This record gives sequence, structure tokens and C-alpha cells, in this order.
Amino acid sequence: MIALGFYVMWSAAKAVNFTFGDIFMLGGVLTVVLREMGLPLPMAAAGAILIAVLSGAVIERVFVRPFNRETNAIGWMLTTIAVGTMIESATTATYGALGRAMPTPLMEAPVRIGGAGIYWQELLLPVVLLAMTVALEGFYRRTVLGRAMRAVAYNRVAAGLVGIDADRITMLAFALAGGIGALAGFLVAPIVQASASMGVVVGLKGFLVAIIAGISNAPGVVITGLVYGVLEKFIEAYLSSAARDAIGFTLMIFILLLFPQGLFGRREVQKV
Amino acid sequence: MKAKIAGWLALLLLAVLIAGFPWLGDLIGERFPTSYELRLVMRAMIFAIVVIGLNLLVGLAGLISLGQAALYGLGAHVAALLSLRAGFSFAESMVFAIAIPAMMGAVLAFPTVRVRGVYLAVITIAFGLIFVNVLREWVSFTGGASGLANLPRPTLFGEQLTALRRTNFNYYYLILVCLLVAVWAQYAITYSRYGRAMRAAAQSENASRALGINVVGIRTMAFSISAGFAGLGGGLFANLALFVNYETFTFNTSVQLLLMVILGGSGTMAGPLVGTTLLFTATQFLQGLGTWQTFGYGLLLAVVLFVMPKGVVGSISGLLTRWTTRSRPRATGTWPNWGPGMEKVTARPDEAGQATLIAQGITLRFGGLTAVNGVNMEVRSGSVHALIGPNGAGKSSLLNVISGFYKPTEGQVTLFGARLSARTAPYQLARLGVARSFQNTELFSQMTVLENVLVGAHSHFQSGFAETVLRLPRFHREERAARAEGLRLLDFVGLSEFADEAAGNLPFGHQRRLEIARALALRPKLLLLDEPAAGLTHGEIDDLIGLIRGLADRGMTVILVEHHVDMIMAVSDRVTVLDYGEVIADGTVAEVQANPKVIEAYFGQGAKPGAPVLAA
Amino acid sequence: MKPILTVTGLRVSYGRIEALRGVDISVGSGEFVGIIGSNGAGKTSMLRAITGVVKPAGGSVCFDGAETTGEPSHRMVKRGMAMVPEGRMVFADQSVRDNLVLGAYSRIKSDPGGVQADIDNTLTMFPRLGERIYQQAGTLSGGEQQMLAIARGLLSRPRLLVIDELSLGLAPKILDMLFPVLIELNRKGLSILLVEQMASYALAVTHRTYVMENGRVLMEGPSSDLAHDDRVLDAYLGRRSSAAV
Amino acid sequence: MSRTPHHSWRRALLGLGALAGVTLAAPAQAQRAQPCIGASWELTGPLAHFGFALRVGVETALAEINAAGGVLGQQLRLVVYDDVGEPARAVDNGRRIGERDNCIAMLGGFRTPNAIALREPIDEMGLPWVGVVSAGTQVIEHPNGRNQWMFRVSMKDRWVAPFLVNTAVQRSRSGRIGILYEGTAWGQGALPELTSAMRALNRPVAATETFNIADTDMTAQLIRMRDAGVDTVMFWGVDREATNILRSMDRLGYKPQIISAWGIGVQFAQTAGPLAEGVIVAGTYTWSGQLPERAQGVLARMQARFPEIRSPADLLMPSGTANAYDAVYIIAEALRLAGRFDRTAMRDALYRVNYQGIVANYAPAFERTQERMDAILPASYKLLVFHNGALIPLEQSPHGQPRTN
Repeated sequence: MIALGFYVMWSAAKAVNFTFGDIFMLGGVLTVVLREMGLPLPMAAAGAILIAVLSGAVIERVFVRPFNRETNAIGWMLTTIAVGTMIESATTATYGALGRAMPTPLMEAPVRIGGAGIYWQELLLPVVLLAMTVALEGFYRRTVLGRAMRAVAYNRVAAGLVGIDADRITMLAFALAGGIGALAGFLVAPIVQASASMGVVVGLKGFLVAIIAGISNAPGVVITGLVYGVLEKFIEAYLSSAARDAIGFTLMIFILLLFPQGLFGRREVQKV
Repeated sequence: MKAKIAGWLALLLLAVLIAGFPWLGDLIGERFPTSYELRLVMRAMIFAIVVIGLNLLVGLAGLISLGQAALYGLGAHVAALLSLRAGFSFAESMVFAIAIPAMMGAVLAFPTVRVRGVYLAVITIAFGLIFVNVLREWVSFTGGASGLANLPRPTLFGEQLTALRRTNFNYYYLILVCLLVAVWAQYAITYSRYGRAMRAAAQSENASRALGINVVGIRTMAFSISAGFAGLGGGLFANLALFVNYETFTFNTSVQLLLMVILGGSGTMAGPLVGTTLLFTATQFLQGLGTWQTFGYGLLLAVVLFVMPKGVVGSISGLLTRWTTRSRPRATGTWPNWGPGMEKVTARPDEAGQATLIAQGITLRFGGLTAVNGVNMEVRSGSVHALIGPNGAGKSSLLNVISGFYKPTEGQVTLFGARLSARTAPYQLARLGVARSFQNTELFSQMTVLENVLVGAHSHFQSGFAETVLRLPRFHREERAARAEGLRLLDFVGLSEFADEAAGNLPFGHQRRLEIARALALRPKLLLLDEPAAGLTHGEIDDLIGLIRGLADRGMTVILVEHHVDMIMAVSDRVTVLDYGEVIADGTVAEVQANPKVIEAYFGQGAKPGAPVLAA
Repeated sequence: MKPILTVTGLRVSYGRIEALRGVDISVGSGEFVGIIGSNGAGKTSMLRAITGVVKPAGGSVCFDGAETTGEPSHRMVKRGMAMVPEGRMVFADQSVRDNLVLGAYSRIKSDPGGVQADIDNTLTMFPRLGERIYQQAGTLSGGEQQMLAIARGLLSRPRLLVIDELSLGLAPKILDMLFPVLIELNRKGLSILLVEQMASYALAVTHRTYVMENGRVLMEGPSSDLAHDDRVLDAYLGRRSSAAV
Repeated sequence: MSRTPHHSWRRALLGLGALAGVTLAAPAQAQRAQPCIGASWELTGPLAHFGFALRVGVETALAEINAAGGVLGQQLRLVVYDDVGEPARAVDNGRRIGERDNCIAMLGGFRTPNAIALREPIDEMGLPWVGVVSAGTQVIEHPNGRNQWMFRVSMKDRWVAPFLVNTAVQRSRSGRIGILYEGTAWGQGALPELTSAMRALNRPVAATETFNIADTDMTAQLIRMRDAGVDTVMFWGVDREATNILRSMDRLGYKPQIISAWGIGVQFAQTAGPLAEGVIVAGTYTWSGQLPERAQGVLARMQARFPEIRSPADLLMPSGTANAYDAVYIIAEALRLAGRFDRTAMRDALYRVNYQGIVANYAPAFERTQERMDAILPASYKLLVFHNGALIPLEQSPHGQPRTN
């Protein structure tokens, strides 16, 4: 799901945003905070997502756009990292380092299938994810705005020439991504308590997954994400939970070497 | 020159300052500096060494590594393990602490063959994470999270190495020496053909390949050098802390290292030192912010990246140059200017009367569409052979096949009497004597005009890497010779006045000239020109005609892709006309002009005013 | 007739390189104007400046009576100027239909009905697009892509259509198919500014033609005259002549 | 290079000059140690709350001492530096405390690696170091057997292990006991201690599993444990992962008795909710339940000093806070015995300190063997249990007797 968010951003700005993991975190944390302020769960979630959407837009406008023009990618890469650090540390300072529980009706009792069991909340995740993917695909193929986003991604100039305001579209894309991230955060928070540090690993992995999936292809990203998740579980179960990351990342490297454009990415002919 | 001397003086001063620091206490008669300050300075110096290495990678070769901390840590652990488990001496363990990361760096460079930019960054990130994961989990070997403690105190020549008064702070000075060596190495590499090649590869990969630079090779080199520096830093750190565990070498450290480079100004000489100093001091100061320090850290970075995206040194020196250098009027010389020494350039022509190039049944397909279709052509040595045809007729594609950029789907190219294997890379062809220009000029825009030409001379150097870094006599001799020839070539195309201008700032016409000069720096037997006259004024075109003729008369073979009919008429010995990737006519100028198919292809039926072409 | 586009003293430079050194041109409403000149003469740079793809370094652009210098291209489209860019720039990863819809981006919300109608019109204009309506634009041939680019431009209901290098890499036969369409559109009152390297074509179809050289306008006049003007033949053929310097 | 190098060099010079300047700015130091206690622990990052827990204990104790006239007529200062849980930073701070601030003693932070990294520099500087959390055995029992300067008022894994093992053996019905530890220095260090303690009672370890920080789903490990028939799990980890483990157990419907080392703090009650009920934690202290009079006073003063502590539940690491509190008193007492601000004298005095603390009665605090440079003896270790969302002494809870499940 995170990877999906990266996909959305990339598709519009061709820019990777390292603050994303932290937006995801905000999704969870803000929900908790808002609830502690006495809002009912749905309201809190909505509020959190709204804030995330805004911050997504702001980050694009303030921290990505100025660098997006430049040739070297280091600029925004580092800036977003810097901003990410700010968000996370600010949360730590205000919200506290420790995780807090986010009780939802779906977490009370697990459903048991045979020996193993699972919470409704966790069943909810893939459902929402699937819905999101379908929705996104629909959005990109059917709606004018979606087409416009793809157009901008494909060729900013041409997009401008048919009357599309590329900058605005890019900002929207970041906002959208922010929303998705927050939603994900809100959905995951009950399972892994909402804490300031919950975003870091997820953000990084999401980014990697998005890249190896060949960031420009939504279903591809989702599939890769799911596969990678399952893969990790298998490694844990049959090889070693300790070496999980080592093995996982090694796999990623090899995949990238075999498919430089990512698994589902199209490879463009280099023009001389 | 004056600037350079001042630079060295500044460095000397800096070195003296650091060297004197431990004894400051005696001067001001206080218990200062304590081992705490010394340790800070030493850690700063170690960081600086690593950052210098990274700067070579990012600043020169333009490759972003977010896994540098892993290489740093690798060095540290190699040193620690060897001295702890294998009882190696300090010197021995240090050698490996440098060598092993360097090798790892070479391995890391391999991906650059296929992936770039973000993808490369991902690979380095992943590498860093793997490294940490392995260190954490392989408890039996690396001590896991408890790390490797109680390393034996390092000794060198029986001297115990510590940063204490009783040993005259010898370890402190050892690190200082290493730092100075690193600075020197950075300087020596940057201002040599290797540094130029790295920057060239970063700015225009295609042009570099066309100029005989093995891009993969040079990137591998850049990677392993920077990894070597990282390893050196790691080894020094291990022997300073006498304790290592993975937590010192995480992703955050990688980011921090990269930030130091950017902050200082990537690609600048002093950047690494400045960046390291600033960021390192900053982190110490930020402690005052208590729980908000990390936030301040992030804020600081964001601000810096905004205010000076080129880094401190980059931005400041940029400003200074803007103030100091008043734009003096530069006179454009006449060209071609066959001065003395030009004969060198055409010194090794292909045997007269031979077929320099034979193309047989060349076919080139991209996916569905066929760009070149069964083309046969033969180019005699010392002749000017023109390739014409409407846009998209496959002229450039054919040129790219000849210069090795595209592999023909079918067909065989024979060059200088030798059949080319499908695996011959552009840079190998270039070294054989094939030079080319590009349709839309591919200069190294951030390098000076002279440097551009010097890149062309890359493959003529004999002196190896060691010689270059140690600045042995042969290096100086060759460098001097190369510069002389470079200036001669600039004079030849009338740009000698612009030698120190950034190539990107040249007006379009001049860029074309420079590209030709750069190509000639290869001393080619065969010169491929892709629409050299495009965008030139008529005057310039006539000069260009003179130049091409002159080269051909001196025995160089020239293949020319061009639109300007009159130019073709003026220079060509032979003309091949392509349309839809196929040869529709081949012969002397007169023959081709008379050919109705040519007129049709060029002007279509609708072309009433097409007729005068025949008159031309 | 009153001009729909007036460009005065327009200058464009990339870094320190001056691509356009003060150009004056104008297009009357309903007029078909051509611009010819050799590679790098500055034709494309001028179009990019007019359509707001690049910001001009100096001079002014007046479109439809309004001062529009340096306005971003998406606004120019809303003002009624459409551009068919060099190399077509169709959205290769989207279907022909989606490309057309995007062409009408500026007005799709206001009158979807009208857009639908226009799409049908353009399809009758270019039946080959109709046959490939759901195909990915990237799979079209060069000629078809050019048609799509033109159709896409038309869907914003422009009053001025700007075309850059129509003939680029197209077979003469396809050109013989495209030009009549342009002439027809122009007859229906659409003003067209055509930049064309193949002067023979440009001169054959346009009312008036500018000849550009080194970022300047070299000469200007009724195409029919220029077509037989010896200096134009020189300029086009690039033969050295006193006039050309 | 298109840039002119000499400007760059000047910048470089100024740059390092600045660093020198920073350090120059520091005030002059006398040879005699200063009346300050230095500390290096986590003020930021994911472990920040531990730093806070320690600060509460230390500052409260210092306030009491200084209010009572300080030590040797001097007020004791506290200087705290952040190490973000990173060993290298901890060593920097240690040197700063020992050399620049020239403090009389140093307090340790939460993480064991930091303490281990400090062994060498501490010894070199001759700075008395008193750990209040990091329980790793090697922190005090140095491999070279020559620990001169490092003391601890906290638990020691080598002693905790048998303590847990005994409890586990008493409470396990099937006798099949498993070990579940986190992949950190602390967890990895504890594993051998636990196994040897089990061997001592010649009980087999039914299953050994590990997990990483920030892991969310431990189902794989737990299934293996369940299949091994484990009914009692000895757990070595901290709040967040503990919560995730309970969730995973809940998924599986697997409810073994958890007996945890003291990584689990009070926050656990909130994150794990009802699942926390009945989880047993070894510790040195808890501020919940009925407190002895003195402790009530201390708690009151803490709350007065730190309003954010609304209830004992806000003391996230009760044992750490208590240890820190006692440690400060022990240091102060040693100073009185030493009679002057001299590190060596103070160090030697530590062996003569007799002091009744809130955690234990230290009589004496330390002895001259590595094994006894730990002040809190196993006899003072307590079993705490989560009951109705609070961490209370086991005997005060209904969980006093083994569950019948």
C-alpha cells in the first residue's frame, strides 16, 4: 500500500519522497491523538487523513517542486529525508517515543482458522488495498483528472500544451499519495501500535518495493508488495527470522540487476 | 595558478592548526584540550577521510551512494576482526581494512553497468541494510549488537598508538597524516585524466564512450577508490574506539555522509572538509536542543539545501567567481587554422586507397520498426563520404552502428581491414581511431573548453594510476604534452580565447567547433560528423567545408551526415542517399543529383520549387 | 484584417546562448502563415516562447489583443492557442480516444457534449484515427501520430493552431494527405502558424511566409512571391549569397 | 575543476577554525574533580522515555540531597548528554564528562552496548561509572577480569537468568519452557545465561526463538513454540515487541505464561490492553500497589517536580527510576566517606558504603570483586505482574499462584 503511494507520487512528479513513511506514521499517530481528544474513530481517521493530504500537498509545493526542476536528483532526495527527520523527531518530542494502542472493534477477537488465526482488521487490509488498486486504476483510466496525471507523468511539456497545469496536477498527486499513506497508517496502527518510529522501516521498504516493481505500474506495485510480504513470512517460517531482511534485500538487488527497469517497468531505448 | 598556491597555503595553515591543537594547553597554560576535544577532532578527521572518498564518487563520477556507511563499517570490522581474532598487526590489518572494502566497492560498481540514479541509490541502500543485518545476526563472528570490544591497542614500529601526551599524541598525528594524504589523493585524481574521465562519464556518457573512455571501468574505479577511503576511515575508527558494533554504520550514517558531501559542495576540493566540519560541529551544538535536536538537525539540512543547493563551497566560490571574473571580450579566431603541430593530429591515416569502412547488409530494428535495412556501403580512405536523406531516413542510426553505439540486427562492418565482432564497444572503436560528433552536440557542459579537448586525449596517456597519484615525471610530461596539443586544437578551431570558459556557455556555433576539436584530439583515422553544419551560419559552413577538405587531403577519412545540399556538393567525393533505411542512390555528387528518386524522396510531388536543386 | 498574434522583438536564450535575437512576426486572424529556415535558425525556440513552454528573455507576445508574454502554456490553451509540438508528443501510453479527450482538457468539464461532437468531427476528418480509436497512441505510425497530434490540438477549439515541423520524418505521400486538411481547416476560419523545414511545402500551402536565419527574420512576404524568389531558394538551399549574410 | 580552489580552501580553514573555536570557548578546569555527576543516556529517538525515567529518579534524589545541604558543603550538579542509544556517541559523552566537565562520577544509560563501549575509555580516564539499567553481565564482569571503575545499581543478567528460570520452573505445569529474545546485545547476551541456568537445573530448553526490533508479526516463531508444547515463555525484550507478540499469540489462541525480564515497562499495559493481564515481569521496583512510606514521599516529590507524572503509570520504567534514585544516594554517601572530590578516593569509598535504599538495603553496596561490583543482589529482585492495567508486586495480585490453564 505504501509502495502504491510511492507509485502515485512517482507517476506524477518522477520524484521519490522519503517523507512518505512519516506521513504513513502521521496517519496512525494523528488518529490516536484525535481520538484522545475525544473524537469518534471515523472522525479521527478522517481528520488524520485530511491533515496527511494537506501535508502531502505542502511537501510537494515547498520541498519537492523547487528541486524537481534541477537535473541532479540528490537535491530533493536529501531534502525529503531532512523533512522526514523533522516530522519524525517532532512527533517523538510531542507525542512521545513509545507506541500507543489504537483499539478498534475489529481488534477485539481474532477469527480462528484451524490452528492459525487472524484479526478482522488484518483481513480488512488486503480488501481495502484491493479496493484502492481498482479505484486507482479506474481513476487513471476513466476520469479526466487521472488521464491528466498520466499525461503529466508521460510528458510535462505536452501536457502543458493541451492545457494541463502540470504543477497543480503534481501537487494533487502528492496529496493523493499522502491520503493513501495516512489511510494505510490508520489501518495498520491497531495491529502495530501507533508510534513515531512506525514509519521508518515501512517507508524504506515501501520505497524499495515500489522501485523493484518498476514504479510506473500500479497493479505491478501492489503484486510485488504482497509477494514481498508473503516472501518475508516464508523466510521467517522456514529459514530464519533473523536473516529475513538480508535475504529479502539481496533478492531485491538481484531482481534489479536482472530487470533494471523493475519487474513490471517498461525499458526505454537509449537515444544517441 | 595564484589561486592554486593560495589553496595549498591555506591547506598548510589548516594542517599546522590541527597539528598544534594538542599542545594548545601548554600555550594557554590550561588543561585543554582534553581527550574529549582530541577525540572529537580525530573523529571529524576520520569522517573527512570517508567524505573525501564519497566526494570523488558523487562529485566526480556523479554516482549517488546511500550505502557508504556500510563500506566504512566494513573497513572498521575488517580491522577489528583481524587484530582481534587473527592477531594481525596494526599495519597489516589496515592494509586489509582498505583493500577489502575497495574490492566490495568494485562489486557494488557492477550494477552501474545496468542501473542508474534512483535505482542505483536503491541498490546501495539495500546493500547497507544487508550489511547491518548480517553484522547484527552473525553473533558468533561479529559479536552481534554487543559488537567487538577490547581490541588490542594498535602499535606501529613498536610504538603504542594513542592520542595521549605520553606518546606525543602519535595516533592523532597518524590520522592527520592520513587525512592529508587523502586530500592530496583527491587533488591528484581530480586534476588528472582519471578525474576528467569520471566527470565526463557523469556529464555525457555517450560522448565519453565515443572518446575512448571505458565508462564501466572508470565507474568501477571511482567506486573502489571511494570505498578504499571509507575503509581507511573505518580502520582508523576501529583502532581509535577499540570497540565496533553495527550501530555506528547504519543508513542514517550513510545519509549523514552524503549530506556532508552536499553541504560542503560536491565536486569541490575543500567541500568535504567544510561539509564535515560544519555538520560535525552542528551535531555537537544541537545537543543543547535536548529532545528537539533531531528536529533542529533536519531543519538545518532543509535550510542549507534551500539556501545553497550547490553546497557551501560551491555556492560561495560560485558567487566569488561571478564577482571577480569580469566578462572580457573574447575574440573568436578564424578556422580552420592549420598551425604548426597540426600534422600530429592526422599523423596516422589509414593506408591510402584502402577501403577504410565496408558495411555489408546492415539492418537495424528497434522492436517493430526497421531503421536501417540491408545497407551496403564502402568508404575509401582519405575520402569524404556523405550520407544524405530526409529526416528519419536512418542516417544517424547507420552512423551509430558504425561507431558501435547500436549493434546491427544483421550485417557486418569491416573497419581498417578488420571485421568487427558484435561485442566491440564504442570506446574500443574510438581507440582504434574512430571519432565522431553528435547531431545535437554532446559536450561536457560543466567542464572547461580545454578540459573537453583533454578528455579526447584520454586514451593517449601511458602513465598509470599510481604514477598519476604520485605525480611522477612521466605524468607531468604527458599532461604538459596533452595540454599543448589541446590548445593547438583549440587554436585550430579558433577557440583558444575560450579555453577556460565552461563549454556549456559557448554559443551554438562554437559548441560545434569544440566538438570537432574534441573529436580530433583522438587523432582519429576515421571521423564521423553528424549534421555538423546544422545551425551554423553560411560563413561558418564555408569554413567547415574548408576544414573537412583539409583533413581529408591530409589523409583522414570523413563520413558526413548532412542536410545542407550545397555543402555536400562542395566537400563530398562520394554520396550515399538513404530513404526509409534503404540506399536509394550511391555515387558521385553529379550522379546523385541527376537521380530522380533522390528528388522525389527529398521534395515529394508537391514540390514545385524543387526543380532548382538540379541547377545547384 | 486585424492580427490574432503579434510578436515584437522576441528574444530567447538558453544559458548564455541566444537562440532568438529579436523577432517580429504577426498572424492575421484567418491567415495561414509559414516560417521556414534551416536547422537551429530559431524557429522552434520562437514557437516555444509564443506558446509559453519557455519564458522569453525579452520582447512581447500579444495574442488575441491580450498581452500574454511568458504565460504558461496551459493558460495559452485556455486563451485559444493550440500547439502541435515537434515530434508530436502524443501520450503514447494512452488510447487514441484518451489523447483526444485530454486535448479538450480545458473545456471537458464545461461542455462534455460539445467535446464528444468535436471528437466525432475530427474522426471524420481523420478516418484512420477512427479505425484505431482504442489503440494505444504509441502503436500508431508516424503519420497517424501526427494526425492524432493535430486532432488533439483542435479539440481545445483553438482560434490559432501552431504547428512545429509537420513533415518531420514523414513520407511525402502522408504529407500530401495532411496539408489539404490544414488548408481546409484554414478555409473554415482557423488561423494557422506553420513552422516547416521543407520550404517547398510551406510555400505551397501558406499565404504568407517568414524566412528565419540565426534567430532573426531574414525576409517576409506572400508565399507565392517568395516561392520564386531566388534568395529564398538560396536561403532554403543554404547556398552562400550576399543576401544571406 | 571550474571552481577556483583558493576560496574553497579559505572556507575549509575557517570551518575547522570554527571547530577549534568551539572547544576553546570552554572554561578552564582545575585538576580536582568537579561536584557534578555526568550522565549519558537517550534523550531522543525511540528510547527517549527511558532517558526521562532515569532523569526523574536522579534529579529527585539530587534535589533531596542538595536541599539537605549537598555533599561536603557543595551542591551536586547533574550534566546529561544524549547518546541516542549509539555507542560512539556514548563514548564521546563519557570523555566529555570525564575530561571536559571533569565530573566526579558518571551514570550509565539504558543500553548495554553503550556501557560495553565505555569500558575502555572509563578505565583510561579513571572515572567511576555507575550503571542504573544496562543489565548485560559483561558490563561489570569484564572479560579481562580487571574492572576497576564500573559499578552497577541494577539487575545483572547472570543473576536474573536463574531467577527467571526458577520462577518458570515453579509455574510451568508441563515443564516445557521456551526462550524468546530480541536480536540486540541485551537479548543475545542473555541467551547463554538462560541456557546455562536451565542446564544447572538440568531442564531442557523446549524452544529458542528470536525476533528483531520493530517486527510486528511473530506468528512464525510462536507456532514453532506452540508445536514444541511450550507453556511457559521466558521473554527478553521490550514493550513494543512484547505487545506484538501477545497479539500474535492472541491470533493463534496460544496463551502461555510469559515471564519477562524487565524490558517490559508500564506502557505495555496500555498498548497490549487486556492481553497484558497476568504477564509476569522481573524487576527491582514498582511504584504501583501499596508503597512503603518513604517511597510514597519520593513519589510525591517526583510528581511535584515533574507534573507530567500524573500517576505511577507515567513512570514508564519503574525499576530504572528507583535504581537511579538509589545510585545517586550511594554516590553521595561514597563522597562523604571519601571526604574530598577525588575520583580514586570516591571509588574506594564505594566499597564502604552502607545505605538503606528504596530498592534494597545496601550493606555494603559493593565489594572488591568483579562479581560484587553489582549492588543489587538477587535476593532483592522482585516479581511484578500486570493486573487491571497496572504493574504491581506479584504477591499483591491474584496471580500469586500458578494459573490453572
